[in-house]
Amino acid sequence: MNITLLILLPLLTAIVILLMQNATQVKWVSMMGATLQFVLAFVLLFSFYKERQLGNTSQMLFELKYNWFPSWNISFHFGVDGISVAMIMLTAFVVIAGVLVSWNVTKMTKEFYFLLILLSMGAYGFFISLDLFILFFFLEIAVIPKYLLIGIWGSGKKEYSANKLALMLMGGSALVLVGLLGVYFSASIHSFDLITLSLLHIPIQTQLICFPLLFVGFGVFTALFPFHTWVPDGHSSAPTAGSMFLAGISMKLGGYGCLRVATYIMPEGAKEYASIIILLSVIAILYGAFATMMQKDLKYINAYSSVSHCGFVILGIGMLTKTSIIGSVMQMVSHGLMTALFFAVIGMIYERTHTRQVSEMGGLLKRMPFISTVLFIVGLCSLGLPGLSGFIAEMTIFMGSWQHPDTFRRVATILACLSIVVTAVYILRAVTKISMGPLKDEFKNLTDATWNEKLAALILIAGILAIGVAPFWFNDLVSPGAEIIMQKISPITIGIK
Amino acid sequence: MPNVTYIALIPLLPLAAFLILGIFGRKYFKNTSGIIATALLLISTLLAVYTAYGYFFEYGKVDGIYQKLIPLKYTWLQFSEGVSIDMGIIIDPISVMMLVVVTFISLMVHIYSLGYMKGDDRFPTYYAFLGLFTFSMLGLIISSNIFQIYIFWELVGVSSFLLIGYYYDKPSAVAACKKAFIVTRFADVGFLIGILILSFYSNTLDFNKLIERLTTPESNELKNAVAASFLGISALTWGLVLVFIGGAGKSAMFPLHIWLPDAMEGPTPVSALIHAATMVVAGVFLVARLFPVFSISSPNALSLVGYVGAISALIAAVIACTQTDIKRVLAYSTMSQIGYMMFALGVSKYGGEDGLGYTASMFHLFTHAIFKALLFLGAGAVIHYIHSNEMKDMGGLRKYLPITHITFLIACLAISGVPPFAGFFSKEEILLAAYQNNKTIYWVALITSGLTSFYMFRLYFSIFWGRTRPSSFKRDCDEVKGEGGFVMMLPLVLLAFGAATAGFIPFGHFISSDRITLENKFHLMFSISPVALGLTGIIIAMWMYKKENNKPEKFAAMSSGLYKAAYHKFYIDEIYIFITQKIIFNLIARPTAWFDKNIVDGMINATGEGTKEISEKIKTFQSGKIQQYAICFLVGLISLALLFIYVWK
Amino acid sequence: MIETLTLMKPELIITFIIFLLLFIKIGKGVKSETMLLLIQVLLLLNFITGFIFNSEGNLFDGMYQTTAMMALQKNILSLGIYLISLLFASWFKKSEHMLEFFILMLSALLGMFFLISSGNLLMFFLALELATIPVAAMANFDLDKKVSSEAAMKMILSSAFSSGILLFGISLIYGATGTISFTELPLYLDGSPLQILAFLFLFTAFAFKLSIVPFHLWTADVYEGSPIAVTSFLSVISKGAVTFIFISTLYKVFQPINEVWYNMIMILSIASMVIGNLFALRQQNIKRFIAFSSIAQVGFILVGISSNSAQGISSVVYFILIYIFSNLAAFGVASAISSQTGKENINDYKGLYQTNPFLSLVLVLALFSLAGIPPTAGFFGKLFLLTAGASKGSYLFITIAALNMIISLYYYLRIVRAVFMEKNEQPIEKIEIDLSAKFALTICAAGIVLIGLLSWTYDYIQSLS
Amino acid sequence: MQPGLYHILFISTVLFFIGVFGFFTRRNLVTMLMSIELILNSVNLNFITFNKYVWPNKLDGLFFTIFVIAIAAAEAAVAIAIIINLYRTHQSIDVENAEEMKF
Repeated sequence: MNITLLILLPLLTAIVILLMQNATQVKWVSMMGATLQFVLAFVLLFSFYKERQLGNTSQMLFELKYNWFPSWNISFHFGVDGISVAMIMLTAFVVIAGVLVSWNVTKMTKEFYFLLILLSMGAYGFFISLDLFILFFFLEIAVIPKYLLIGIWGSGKKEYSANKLALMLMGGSALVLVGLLGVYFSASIHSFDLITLSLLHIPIQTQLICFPLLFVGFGVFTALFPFHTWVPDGHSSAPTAGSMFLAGISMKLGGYGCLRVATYIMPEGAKEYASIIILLSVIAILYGAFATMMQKDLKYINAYSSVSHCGFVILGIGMLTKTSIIGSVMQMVSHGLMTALFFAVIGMIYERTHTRQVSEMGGLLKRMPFISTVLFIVGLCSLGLPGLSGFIAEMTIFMGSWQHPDTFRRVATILACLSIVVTAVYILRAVTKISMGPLKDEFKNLTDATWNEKLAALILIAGILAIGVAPFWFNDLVSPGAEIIMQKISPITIGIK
Repeated sequence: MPNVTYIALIPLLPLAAFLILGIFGRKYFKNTSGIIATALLLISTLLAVYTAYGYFFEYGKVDGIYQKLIPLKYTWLQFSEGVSIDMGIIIDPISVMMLVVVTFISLMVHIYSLGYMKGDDRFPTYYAFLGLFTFSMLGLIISSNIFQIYIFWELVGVSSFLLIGYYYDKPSAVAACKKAFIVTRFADVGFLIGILILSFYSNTLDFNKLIERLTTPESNELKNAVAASFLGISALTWGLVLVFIGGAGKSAMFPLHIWLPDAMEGPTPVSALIHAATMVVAGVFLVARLFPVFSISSPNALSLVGYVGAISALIAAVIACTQTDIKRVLAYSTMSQIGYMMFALGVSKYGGEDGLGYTASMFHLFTHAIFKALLFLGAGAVIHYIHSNEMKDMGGLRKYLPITHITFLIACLAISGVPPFAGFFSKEEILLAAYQNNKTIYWVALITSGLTSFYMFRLYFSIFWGRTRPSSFKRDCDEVKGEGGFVMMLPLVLLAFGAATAGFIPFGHFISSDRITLENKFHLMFSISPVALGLTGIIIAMWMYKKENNKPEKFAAMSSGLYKAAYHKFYIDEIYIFITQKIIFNLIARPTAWFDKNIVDGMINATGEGTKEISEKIKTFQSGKIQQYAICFLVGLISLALLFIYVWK
Repeated sequence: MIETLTLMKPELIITFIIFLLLFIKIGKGVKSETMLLLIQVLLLLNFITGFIFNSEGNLFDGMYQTTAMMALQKNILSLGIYLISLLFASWFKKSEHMLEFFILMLSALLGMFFLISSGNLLMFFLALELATIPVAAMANFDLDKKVSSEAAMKMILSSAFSSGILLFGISLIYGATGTISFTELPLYLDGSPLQILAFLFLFTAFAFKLSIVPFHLWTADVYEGSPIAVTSFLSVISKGAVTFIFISTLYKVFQPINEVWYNMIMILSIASMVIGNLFALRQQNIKRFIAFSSIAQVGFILVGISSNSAQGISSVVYFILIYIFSNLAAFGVASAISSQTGKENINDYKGLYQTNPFLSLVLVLALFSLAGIPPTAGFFGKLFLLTAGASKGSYLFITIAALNMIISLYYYLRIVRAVFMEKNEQPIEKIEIDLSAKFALTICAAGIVLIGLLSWTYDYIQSLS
Repeated sequence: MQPGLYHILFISTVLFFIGVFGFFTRRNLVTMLMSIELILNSVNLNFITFNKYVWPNKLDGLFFTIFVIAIAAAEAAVAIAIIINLYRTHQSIDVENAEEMKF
């Protein structure tokens, strides 16, 4: 199949949205667009499988290359491997759910959906790019819609949060840019092409400079400690769909970049800085978890827990074993689905109770069984219950991390393991406080989820279960991609059995 | 070996019940859900019994050894070469035995709940959760892979959480379910790290391979695992100890037992199923599953199991003597009995006669499941009748609840080890095993045994004898159904039958540490002292509690310090609260949140503010005076000239 | 003779238009709408003819030279002038002295054309003065406004001062090398202190025109005080022209001492970006705001210039092209608002999107382009500048430049925030935009979106440099 | 003693700095303009001197001087016009009165 469809379809949807007259039309057009994306993602998944079954073992499938700026050696080079397919699936899931939960947006509906769809285009473009310039282009495209989504449709100190988010993410992408330029000029052939670069040997001095630039730059997107502070503010101010996109898709851009760009083309740099990465990620995991314990606002709780969960992504990459890398991809997808669902639920609750303070809620299970059940499921997923995706991802990361025999990584893994207790503590505190206990008087007349909310939640839960109950297909999907990354790393990695 | 893949249905049927009732129950099966779940479980139970029959009497035994059969195995998640989570079924004596126990007790509870939970507005949900629990527990039992067992381990944890919190509008229930989940979760991290360690050295997650590699003295895996050490203890021992911590958490061993008494907030049938008969013995089951590794390769870890079990048994028994909530008494009694099972494993050795402890532990697990479920269900009938858990509200109920009274008495006799009831046989074996291997534990066990009969009969006499208290159940005196009808009495009677007769099963024939039939030996002389001690306990309890008097108060006053400490459960809860609230919350979480808000975020904000500040400071350069502009111009020119002509050539 | 005509075609056309306007002025008054339309048509024709009959060669013993690249540069300026004539139509119509304004502006443009084509320092000086002096007069066009005359005074005095410095430098160059021809100069340059001093004098004159820190101080005041049309002319056309000649002078004439100017440019570039951004942070007046932001933009241009390669030239020209569209769009919106309401403050823009969605979108698009946000062309412009600059391999320099993009983003977002997010009790009412202005704004917006995405624009420029 | 190259260069440099100093310190706009003329004249002097003493065969300096004089006149004309207008609006030609725009 032609994977540029993944970019063209959202683009087309966005344009059509602009031409629509009223909010209802806009909603249905976006819904249709999102559904088509969803279908397209599945088509991609199945044709990917088919192609692989037919014995196509090339690294990237459905490759396409159009020259763009020939004088800079820039081209539209697209292609997907299992990792990208997984991320695309994630995006499709989150987009359709995001469109569904925003059904009640009344303020500037057209612009809202336009930005949502634009954001999805950025994400798809990012995930299928094999040219670093294009990748960077799409990375940045996805920043400003977030700023506007938060700033216009947000709540609380939205302007502050929007600014902080935009500036920190731009800061991250500035570092990425410098790193990319360093890589571009390091080799004898000046190229942004990922495949070309991965075949070249980038001088170790360049790697030592560019790897941290790229890793930290992408790391900002994925809430690398200590550059995570945009996460709580940004998520908490964003409108529901905005938070979903932010946590579900946008934070994954960073993780994907860390893996696909930084680690893949500069394995020696990755090795050199591995211990620092691990240190930072373990700090993020524990620190995020402990900070979450003290939060009172639901969105802050989820935002800080995202910091903690995204720490696992970084940890998996930092450990540099095949299993841990697979785990980190799984964690990206799993966290994407889970946190999107969590924000969706928070949005639903907020719409009804008009508060996000955990202490002000109680006993909602009685009035809103569906929403509360979803809240339970997502909470359990977050704390790593088997059968749901979070467990699979975390365990894979732990198993991968444990393959190193050295004490430092052992201790890091054990600390990371301990965080799941802390996670259990804060998740249960919040979830039980909200849905259990005596029902408060002011909540006597609340209603349960509407059709669109139910559909959104069910779609995301389906994704979570698909990975959680049957992880083997996902493992098979991602594993060849991780294998290729590892092939670059393993010749220089000593001491891993 | 015949095709036994139908075993997969045993756990899957309850899962089906969970799914059907969980998704459609509220809408379509409002009243029939109990029947559906029970029917499905009945099929499971029959299948389990059929399996047991087939395994023990037809195909299980080859060359005098019960085989470990793996009729089904799918790779679920491949981690790396050789290391993968496989979803499989293992059939060996303990798993078959457990299948029967779990399905049978679960079935009893299902039936009982038809009466007990009648009229509850979340009836379908209740049965859905029961289904989930049964599924998870059965899955745990038949796990062929250590990670598979961990998965179901977590699932039983969450089902227990859901069921404890079933009465979700009761704040105490909510607190209890959280506590249960978090404490066991904490222990599970130990389990998880243990798995990581074991899998790293054995390079497999499969039970059979793992046990084989870690018990063969000449295997490289074992050598590496023993050679690697951390803090002077070998990696293997670490791994096993950590796995045991997981088991201890689930089985409420000291000091991770604090959740169990609180877990009694759940509906009583649930307590009977989960927190008495099945889930809480998962830890014992886990140690039994890995028993060869414990006993052959790491005796140190095994003796830790023994001591932890013994301490738990004693402490729990002491506490149980002072509690007034009948379910809590039973909860502590459960903990104490599991302690028995644990130390029975701890004192056992591998193979032959030395492995008596193993057999005894499994035997006790079996009998305990029956009589403890019976006790809980009996207590449930009492609570159902009287709407209170407190002993002080009870008394003289034998007239009102005759069947309950009889069955309860049988259960009490069984747990106290009075012959010929079931508990007598299993306990006697345990004490014998302890006597042969570890005298310290033996004495502890003996004392505990006396205490057990004392607190059980204290409970019995307080409920069924003494003065009736009209104030508490005046309104119920004329209630017709009284004991809850057929559905509630049937399980009681069946279980009472089991409690009375299960001891005569020649357990060693079927279950032993090396899976070779062990001949039952009965030591009449040896069993005199425990039985005598048990009877003494009963007599003391009768003397103190049969009639209303002030002896208990006097006695309590006499041993005030010990009594107070035991009454407050030795302040272990308080210690936990201190650690969690004061240390984790106030010393870690709060500073972390503060640090994040003020230091990390502060730094980011300070960068922004600082930029603005500088911008404000330097604004005077743009003075609006054209001559100053020109001066700047010239100064810039001259400094550039100086820089590039003299400094930076 | 024919050769002269074809080679000097752009200059001749502009001269012709100037004279035509002069004659019209002398003759009977024509209605200003018709007049404006005529001028617009003429300028459009000028722009179109820029693409045809282009030839390369030298005239007057090398004093005047032209290449395809120069023709392109001139054409970019022509385009800018055309857009200006469209954008500020309503302001022109109101003004009594529209013709004079165009005569002055076209004279300045003529100066710039000669500037671009200049082949020796004399020509360069003359052209530079021709390009400067009329602008000072233009700055004073709001005759009754105090700020306007103050701006003009600041402009003329400081540019006269900088001409003095420039001339002193030229005299030193002449003294040191004995030649003022661009082709001969490189042969005599050996980096002796006197030559470096002379180069510095010359360099500061460029720096003054480009408003590079610390020679930038006049910029903000002049931009703020002048009418918006003049401000936009100054910030776009004039800056573009000087950049073009600056880069060709550096690359061709001062190539022997490139080590010196590389370091110099690096320092000044960082200074410009930092100072420009820091000042822009707290501006309230939109014109003054754009003035400081354009100082920061010049810092970026210097990054591209520092590369000293063909990529450097093309990326700078490309950036200027984009910059013209972006800046003119921003000024066009600002002028539409200020000519009707007199509001030039950023705070007045609060809630603009609710009343004037078209203007807001164009403004925001322009600002994103200036900030370098994809998919606007500014992103590509900035990125190519940085890429070109990075070829020298100075990570620190590039990192500082990249980080400065964040500060600049902050203040550009301030306006975006005002337009989209903030509430306002008295938002600017619905503004009637002149048809031609609307047309020009649409062209600008289209340019902003398309120039980047259509890569042949860049490749075309690249093929010429 | 014939005045040599360096004498004249010295004078022109002095003249240049006198002009610069005047530009920096004078308050009257017209005087400032005159200071600029001084600068330009020093430049002229430079050109002439270099032409005569250093590069007698290259007449660029001479031509340059002529053009500088012409341009100076043009510049002065525009400047004066602007100053006149400034006087109209400000009622003063003191540079310190024209500092409305700053920061």
